[in-house]
Amino acid sequence: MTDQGGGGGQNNMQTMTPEQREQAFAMANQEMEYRVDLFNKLVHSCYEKCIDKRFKDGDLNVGETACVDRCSSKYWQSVGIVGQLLGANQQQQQQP
Amino acid sequence: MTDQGGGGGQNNMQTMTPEQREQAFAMANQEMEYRVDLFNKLVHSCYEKCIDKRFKDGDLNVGETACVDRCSSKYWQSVGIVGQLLGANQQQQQQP
Amino acid sequence: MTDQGGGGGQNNMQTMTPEQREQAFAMANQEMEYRVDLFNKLVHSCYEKCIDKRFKDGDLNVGETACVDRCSSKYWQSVGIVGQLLGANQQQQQQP
Amino acid sequence: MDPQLLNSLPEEDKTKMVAMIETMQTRDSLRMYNNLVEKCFSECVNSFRRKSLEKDEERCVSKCCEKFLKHSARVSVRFAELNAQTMEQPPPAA
Amino acid sequence: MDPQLLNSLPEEDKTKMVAMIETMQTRDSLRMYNNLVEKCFSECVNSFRRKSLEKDEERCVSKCCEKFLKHSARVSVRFAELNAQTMEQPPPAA
Amino acid sequence: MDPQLLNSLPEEDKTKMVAMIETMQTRDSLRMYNNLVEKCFSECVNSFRRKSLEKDEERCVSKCCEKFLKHSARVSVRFAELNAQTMEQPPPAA
Repeated sequence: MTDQGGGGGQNNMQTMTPEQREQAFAMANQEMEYRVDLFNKLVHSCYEKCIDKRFKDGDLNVGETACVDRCSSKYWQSVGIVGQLLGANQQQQQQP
Repeated sequence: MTDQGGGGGQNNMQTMTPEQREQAFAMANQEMEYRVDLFNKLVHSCYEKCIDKRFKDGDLNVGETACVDRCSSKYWQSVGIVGQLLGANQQQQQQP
Repeated sequence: MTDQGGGGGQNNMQTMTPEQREQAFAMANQEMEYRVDLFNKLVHSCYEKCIDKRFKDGDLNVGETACVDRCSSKYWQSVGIVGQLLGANQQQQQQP
Repeated sequence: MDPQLLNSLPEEDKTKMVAMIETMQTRDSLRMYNNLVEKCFSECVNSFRRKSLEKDEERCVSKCCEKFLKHSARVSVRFAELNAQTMEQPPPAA
Repeated sequence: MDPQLLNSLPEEDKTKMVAMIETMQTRDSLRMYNNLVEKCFSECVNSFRRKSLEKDEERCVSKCCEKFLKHSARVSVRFAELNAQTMEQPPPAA
Repeated sequence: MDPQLLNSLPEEDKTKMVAMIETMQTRDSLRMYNNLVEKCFSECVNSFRRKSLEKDEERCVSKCCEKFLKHSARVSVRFAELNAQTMEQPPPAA
């Protein structure tokens, strides 16, 4: 589930069959959707944790910006932890 | 809106026109999406109702498992009740 | 981001290339999805603000109907305000 | 989509557009069904001593569902009016 | 989809249907991953004095994740049973 | 998607990929627009004595919107940095 740069297959699109080409596009599409969804949930989560909802003005104060930076970093760490657990869980389920 | 096994048309895919074939795939796709969404909402709803969020450990205790089983059954019943009401509502709206 | 009736291009579908045609359908699809999503969020928001959740009966009382009407109008105004701010924000980001 | 606009399309495109609209409506109906179950279950079912719904829970789910549908129908009418009003006004400078 | 039904399709359609199911499963797995992070982060991480997770926050996220997966697996079994029960009964008049 | 990777694709695939990215961006922008209205309406509008927004409600919605956009822009920068850091490290054994 981690982010990977293109593997060998993605660079050799000229040598793929039409079905493999379709599948490569479908996978790229799914990866992009995953990243967009991840970003949106990160924005939402740190908005809820850090942003003062009284809206006295439209700027983030010093406390909010520090919180947002640290929240983003902690969220990213959480993505890694959950990713590892899901990977281990999948391996467990595939064992005969 | 209820779950149906395949009707006669789905078994006779060889006899369909290309447009009918496309439509059959689209309908199968929509039904699958509906079932996945239903399952995910069932998981979410019973998680909220039954699971202790203090996470002292990673297992479900006896109370939680009993709750989850009953919650799933009650949720399924609710799906049936809402389905019947929606079906009746649609018929009402289609009457001349 | 505002709702527009068809522009000149949409009426002249006979004169488009296949790629332009595909793009016109994709744009129409996205606009429809936007409007469906807007409507659903409007329904949800005004349900939360106006509807008594005790469900003593299945009808809306006089207070609820007045609230729903005004809520819908206020939500629509908010759509306009946010739309203008997003439009101004985009222009800002595109300035060299 | 504006019915006048839809009818002005060539036959092939009109068929494709109508199919697109129908697919979207079906998908929206199925999503609304699932959302409604989730919403009414959340409001109405709060104890899990037995695996069947109590009579008052069944009644609550039914009333919740009816109420939501009536609410949605009313908003639908207001939405159409607000849309029509916006069409008549010149759009704000974007 | 009913395995019997799937196998009764012509080879070309079966391939297409299997591809559709796999795409849907992958997309659902990726969504579940993102939902799980959001849910467990929300429950477990509430202070932002430093940019790294505290040990107890890491533990909480792990336990939250394990617990959700076990919960989801149990619901999965119940869901399959409830589905099978519904197949045996005549469907309510729609 | 990595720009280097995108440019290494044959022209036909590059066009298709760019179109896919643009479609996704447009859809994400439209969703963000709707989410932002829902979020700021929920925070700012709580009385329904009249059918037009009060001046303070209009101001609240504007400020809410501005604040969210600034927040989102900041997260965007942090997200890019975190992504870049992860690329440099060997990925954890999956």
